[in-house]
Amino acid sequence: MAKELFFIIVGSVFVNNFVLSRFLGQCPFLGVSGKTETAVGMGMATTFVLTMTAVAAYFLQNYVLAPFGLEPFLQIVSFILVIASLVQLVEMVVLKISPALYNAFGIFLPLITTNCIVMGAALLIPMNNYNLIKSIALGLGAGIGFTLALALMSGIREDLEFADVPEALRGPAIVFITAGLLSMIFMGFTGLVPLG
Amino acid sequence: MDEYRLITTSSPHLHSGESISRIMFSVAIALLLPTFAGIYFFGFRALSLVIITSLAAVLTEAIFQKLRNKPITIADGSALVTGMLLALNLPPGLPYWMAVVGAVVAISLGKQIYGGLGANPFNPALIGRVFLMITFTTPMTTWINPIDGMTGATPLSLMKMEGISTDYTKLLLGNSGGSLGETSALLIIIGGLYLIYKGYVDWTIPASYLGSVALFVAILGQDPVFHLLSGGLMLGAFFMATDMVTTPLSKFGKVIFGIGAGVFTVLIRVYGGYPEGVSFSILLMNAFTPLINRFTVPKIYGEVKAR
Amino acid sequence: MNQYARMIIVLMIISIASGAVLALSYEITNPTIQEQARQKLEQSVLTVIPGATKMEEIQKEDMIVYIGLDDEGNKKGISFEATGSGFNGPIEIMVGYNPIEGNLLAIEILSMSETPGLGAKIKEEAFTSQFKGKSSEEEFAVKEDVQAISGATISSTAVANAIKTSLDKIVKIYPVGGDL
Amino acid sequence: MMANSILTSILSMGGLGLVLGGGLALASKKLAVETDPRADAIVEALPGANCGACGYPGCSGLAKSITENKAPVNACPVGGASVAEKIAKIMGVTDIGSTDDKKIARVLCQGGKSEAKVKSEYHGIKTCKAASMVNSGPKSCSFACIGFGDCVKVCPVDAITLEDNGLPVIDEGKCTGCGLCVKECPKMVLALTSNKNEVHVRCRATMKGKDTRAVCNIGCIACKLCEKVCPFDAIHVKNNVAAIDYEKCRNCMLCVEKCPTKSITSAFAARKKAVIVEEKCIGCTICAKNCPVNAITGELKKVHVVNQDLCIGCGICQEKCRKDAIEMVRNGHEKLDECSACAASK
Amino acid sequence: MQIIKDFVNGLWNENPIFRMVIGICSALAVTTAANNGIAMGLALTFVLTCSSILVSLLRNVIPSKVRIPCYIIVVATFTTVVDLFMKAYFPALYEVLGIFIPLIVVNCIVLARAEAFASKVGVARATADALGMGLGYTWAITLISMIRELLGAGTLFGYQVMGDGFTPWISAILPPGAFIVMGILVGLINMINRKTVKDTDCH
Amino acid sequence: MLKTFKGGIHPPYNKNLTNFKPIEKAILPKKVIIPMGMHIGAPCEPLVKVGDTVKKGQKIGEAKGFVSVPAHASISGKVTAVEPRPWPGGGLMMSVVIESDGKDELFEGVKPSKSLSDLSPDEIKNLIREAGITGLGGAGFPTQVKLSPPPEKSVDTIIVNAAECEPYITADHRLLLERPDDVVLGLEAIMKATGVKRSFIGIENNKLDAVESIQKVVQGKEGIEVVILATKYPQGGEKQLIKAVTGREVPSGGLPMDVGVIVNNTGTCAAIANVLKTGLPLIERITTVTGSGIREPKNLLIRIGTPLIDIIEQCGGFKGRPGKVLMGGPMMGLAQSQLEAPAIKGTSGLLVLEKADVRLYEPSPCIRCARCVDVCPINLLPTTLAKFAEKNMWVEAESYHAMDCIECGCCSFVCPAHIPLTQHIRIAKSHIIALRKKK
Repeated sequence: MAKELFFIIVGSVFVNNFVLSRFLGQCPFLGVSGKTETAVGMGMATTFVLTMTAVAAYFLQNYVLAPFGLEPFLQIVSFILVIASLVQLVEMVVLKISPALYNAFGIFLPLITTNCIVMGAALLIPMNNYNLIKSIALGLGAGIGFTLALALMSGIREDLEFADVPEALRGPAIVFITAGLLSMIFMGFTGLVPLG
Repeated sequence: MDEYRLITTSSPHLHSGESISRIMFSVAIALLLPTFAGIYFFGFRALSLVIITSLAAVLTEAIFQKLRNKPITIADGSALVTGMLLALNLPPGLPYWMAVVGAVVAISLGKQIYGGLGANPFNPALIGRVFLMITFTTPMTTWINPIDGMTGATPLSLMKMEGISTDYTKLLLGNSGGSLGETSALLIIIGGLYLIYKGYVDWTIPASYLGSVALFVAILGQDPVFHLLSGGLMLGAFFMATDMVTTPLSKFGKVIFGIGAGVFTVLIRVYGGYPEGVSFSILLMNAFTPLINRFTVPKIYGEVKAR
Repeated sequence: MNQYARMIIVLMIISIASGAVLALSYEITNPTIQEQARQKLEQSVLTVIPGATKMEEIQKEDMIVYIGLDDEGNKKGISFEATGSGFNGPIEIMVGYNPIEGNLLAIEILSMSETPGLGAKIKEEAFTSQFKGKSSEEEFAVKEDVQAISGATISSTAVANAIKTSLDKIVKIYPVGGDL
Repeated sequence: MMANSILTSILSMGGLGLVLGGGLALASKKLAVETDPRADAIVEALPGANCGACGYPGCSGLAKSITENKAPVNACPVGGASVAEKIAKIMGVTDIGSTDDKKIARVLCQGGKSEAKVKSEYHGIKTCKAASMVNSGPKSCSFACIGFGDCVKVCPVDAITLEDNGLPVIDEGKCTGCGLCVKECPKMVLALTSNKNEVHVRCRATMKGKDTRAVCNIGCIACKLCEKVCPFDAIHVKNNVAAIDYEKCRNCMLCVEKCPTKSITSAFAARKKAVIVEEKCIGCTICAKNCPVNAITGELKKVHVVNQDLCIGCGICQEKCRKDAIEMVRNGHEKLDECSACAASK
Repeated sequence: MQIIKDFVNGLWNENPIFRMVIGICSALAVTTAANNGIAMGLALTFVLTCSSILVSLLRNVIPSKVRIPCYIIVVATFTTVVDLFMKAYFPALYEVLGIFIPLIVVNCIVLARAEAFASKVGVARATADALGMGLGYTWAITLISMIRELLGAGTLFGYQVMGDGFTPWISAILPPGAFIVMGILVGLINMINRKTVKDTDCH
Repeated sequence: MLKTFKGGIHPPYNKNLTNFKPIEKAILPKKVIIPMGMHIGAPCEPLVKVGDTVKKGQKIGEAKGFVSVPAHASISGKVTAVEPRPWPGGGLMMSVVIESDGKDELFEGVKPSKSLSDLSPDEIKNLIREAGITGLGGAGFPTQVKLSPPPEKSVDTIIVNAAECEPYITADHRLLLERPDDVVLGLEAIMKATGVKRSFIGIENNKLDAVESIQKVVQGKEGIEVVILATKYPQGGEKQLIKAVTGREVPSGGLPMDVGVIVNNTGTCAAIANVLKTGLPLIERITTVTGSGIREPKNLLIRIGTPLIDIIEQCGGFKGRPGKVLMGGPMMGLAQSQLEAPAIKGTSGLLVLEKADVRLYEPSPCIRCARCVDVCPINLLPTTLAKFAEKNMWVEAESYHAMDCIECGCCSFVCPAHIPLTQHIRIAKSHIIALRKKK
């Protein structure tokens, strides 16, 4: 079991990184990878929400949708609503309990609703028949993978501020190509752990 | 008074006389050693591969700069070094056109799109190699035995797939299967030591890289000497992990870089899908370099501890 | 109208409408979806059991076994699913087996996500056909019993191992030479 | 079966909607965050160049400060009167302060490559700031414009260009008077003055006349001719350099004519001239009496005439005329800086 | 006239993929073959158009405080419909597009158009805009997938195009290929755009 | 192990042009220009006006404020101008121009003081201030201010900076060889004025003859120790010297007195001795005139205010076409363009490089080789700072400690890309100071 959990986490951080290999969470990956501070803040906020979502998705799937046979047609709608309200809830709770924390990553929370990494992870849970612990591992792994990709990209982009990048490539283009190279590098991890 | 006009500049008014081209050509000279080994073992094909990739690299650089209306700086030798390094990382039997693709990718995607020398986040030669690796996997993993010219496996894949070890003298001298320039550990070490002696390579990276590989391999119960001498580790540790542009600035950062590269190399070699992980690990640490730089800002003279 | 009441009501109406639309479209599509899935399954079962035109699904211990029947209702062989862990994710294989003679009939890769151009070649005839006629007693060792795809040893091994593992289970249920 | 599934889904969705709606309603009541809609409106109204000339971090920073009454509605120097008016409307303020007095940056040096002597050959970072820190710059006159164009780079509206002789030229139409260039210039050869002022002393060299002459052939040599010619006591030589008292200057441009080194400049071709509206003139002679250059002649109760050659366009006559019978008319075009192609296409 | 403008807008000026660079997850993930690109594009166009129409119709009914949940429900509903129908009638395609069909629900393009455009204008304009955006998305990802398929497999829409001697560039259909092709295309389109801007420039 | 510090470089020293040449007295200048601000701090107020006659040693500029020293006439003659004049710092500086009467008459008020043993600490400090003594190393910090630390700082060590790490310059070297007694007397005066009992004289090991010379004088004197230092630039940097000699690190943004140290230059000590012995204020100093562009390199004892061109002419004039004239050494010296500017108190050397010897480089992109990082004696990241400076990122530059840069020039010296790192950092510093002032 512990091994499997390890595999799930390593798998979603390195081998099949959610951003660089599964193509989830591209918008924030492009949008908030400009500065390392914001990138890490966004990454942590997303990791938190992802873990919460994994739990919620697990319970929703196994105790509401599946037993009542609603899964095939209410899954999407219920997941997205749960994510949206969860994000809202987290925002309120964080604001209430720690304004400092809210200032640190509260601004990212509204962006997370439409981050498809959250929805993607939620959908993967029933698809892979994960139990609760594995679901949490997946959420955590996805979040860490997202944070890692974001942090690496932000470091490179901060350095690129000083570089004479061809004008046409400035902005998203160079980020895409760099992401491609990163993704290429991450392919070195293939086969590191059994997947699936 | 008017017959001459004095020159004013900001101090200092002396310079060591060091220049980028001098550094690059020194590296190129050091690279000649493993190149000779490659030519010795793999013959004319090795020589022609080196020449073709170097030419392709230099030409790509010139064309790219021409298109951007920037001064053409191929004379600084950096594209030449990239081309040579790439060639040394290729299997001797690779079709020429693939080698050219590798060189073009190395210079364009690996370097010029970031604005050229000094701005590239990743080692261009390795980008070229890894690109070829995932694009033309089969030709990139078809190795030639130096002695009989037959296809065979590298010492590392022999080890990984069949658990067969290769003896040290073979590895040291270079008459084993592998990339053009990676087989002779001895010549690579000599070239590397030359660069360290000249001060163009910081010893901390090779030391921490090789040291950590040996240590982790030993922990995992495999033969550290075999792992040090086989595969592209020596070439990587002395010539690619030490690429100034893509490695951290501070000594401490360099040590972290070396250890990180070592850990990932061992991980991929021992557990991963690929038999060799040097290129991937160095590139991965390249990606980490900006973050390492950020968190290893040296403590300055007289920095007061937090009050 | 109180604005809060309005918020609740509007949201509720939209939710209900959405629920209705979804349920309706589910009812419309569900039979087709089920049919599609069944057809696909049958298709692959019939592929791996030559001569079979119909299939029967039975549960034996913890394995689901599909029995292939010809037009006359003769049992031509059984098939089962094997799952292996490949380079990039799970590999699902449908295996056709003849318990009487104790050898494989054919295999088909149902799903996989191996590297295109490399590991993905396990799907190709050149690879799958070599399992045909292999005895359940063989070890399926890659490079010896099974020719691996060059550059994709892991994928090849994954397939071979997956088949061997499931086959060993099946052999316990249907001993070689036994009845179908 | 079918009805059943529809029913369950409707029920569950309806429930979800109820819970969500209720929750949101409750939340919006309890946790209402007051975002000031005025701030957004102000951001819309601002030019959005984020130039920072106002001293706040970007346009949104200024908007926030305005809503908090920490900044005046006319705090945006770039937007000028029209923006101030819009913001005032948003804020519900009527007193918007004086904004018609638009400021424009002026270059107060004419020591270009061909005019000012160069004392040394500077090598190094090619910015004015860097050059000014090495031996006080390469030009012999330590007040001279260095000419690497730091002001050009800093201008948020691209109003400054570097001329061939190495001096910046300001497009007065584009200049918003944000003053960033003034702050940037290490030699302080840029200054903000009102757009009403047309005459400028374009030299800041405080050396003695002969020393100035030795380093620059277009610098102020403190000869005081301008002082003597000025009918309004508006120009004085202080610290070896002429300075205009803009309170008194009437843009008559006499000093410009007189200046032997041409260090005082104005758009001389566009000098104003007084013109008497014949229908209105009652021949009161007040204008003639007040004209400092005796350019108006005419008999009592008869229409007066302005001698256009003598008139200096000071506008005193216009002010004095009780019948509003004098107009100030410009000679040339007011502006010639619009791109002719653009003008043609309009 | 306005309607045509709205329609064309999404095709080029504000092309969601190449110009605004939003909703690119699926543009990267499913573009391994040209067929997939078209299918994904049409699926998204359907959801986008239906949601935009509905949001536009309901724009005066929905209170602003609950507008986002409402939009989400609307979008999710149409997404599920597409999901179900695809599963039923195009099972092969469905399998390839996989998780990215349900993920239309969080595709920035859909919500962004609903929030920024459809909720402010009439049905006709909303429809034109949604169609433009959807087709803009479709052609963009079809182009990407064509390039990737051609390089990576030597085929186009499944038909062999390259000669027998062609060695497929496998990396093109691997994740790195997606990013790199995307990056280069965005760069090229930037270049074209800048050139046209320069030509119309005054000086 | 020789004492030294971390980082630093080994530039070509070229000291053998002048290190064997005895100090030579310069001929009396016809005209001197005395700038009113030859020191850090507020410039002096001129006390004379055009037409006044002044005598050697007469005070002609009154110090304004605490961190300031008076200025004195260095020759006798007539004041011909009181106006801004070019000076070596660049630009114009209010100066008093004196036309010599050729008599070189001493001002009546100049008299030797009481012997050192009879002077109280405050009297010594006052003497130093009134004599207009500033640090003669180049920066020109008023010495008396240095010697008056606030009561809460307990100073326990005096260091005489005799490292003279600047290439070419040999003024201190010659001083140590020819007048070691003066150096030690000045040091003793400083020790008495501050009440410090322990002192070191730090000399680089490329001047072992100087060590020998001073060792003879120091022998038997309590509390004075000669420390031999490794030859490495910038060994004579105040912070580096303190680190090498005492092992202490001056805190960032702090002063040597924060770690209980006062550093004085060799020349300063000799100047103090001169005041005690003759009463003559600081009106002359030793300057090394050297370089490939000078016909006869010399160590000259010149009057403060002598126009640079006069000094050059006394050394045989230019050899070949002059390219650069530097006031000070090649590492930290200021490039001059107007040779009518005068020598000032901080003019330790005058280096003339022939045009052919001046190498100018076009910078190429940084390859992050980190050589600048390795040589920076402060352990800064010069390349990062330069990048920030290029992008006007002053706040970031400040957070990477730009203000701690001592502008020694090591980074620019080693940069293979020829990036003017030091200049970039200097610009960043000036911007940071401006920003700080704003706040």
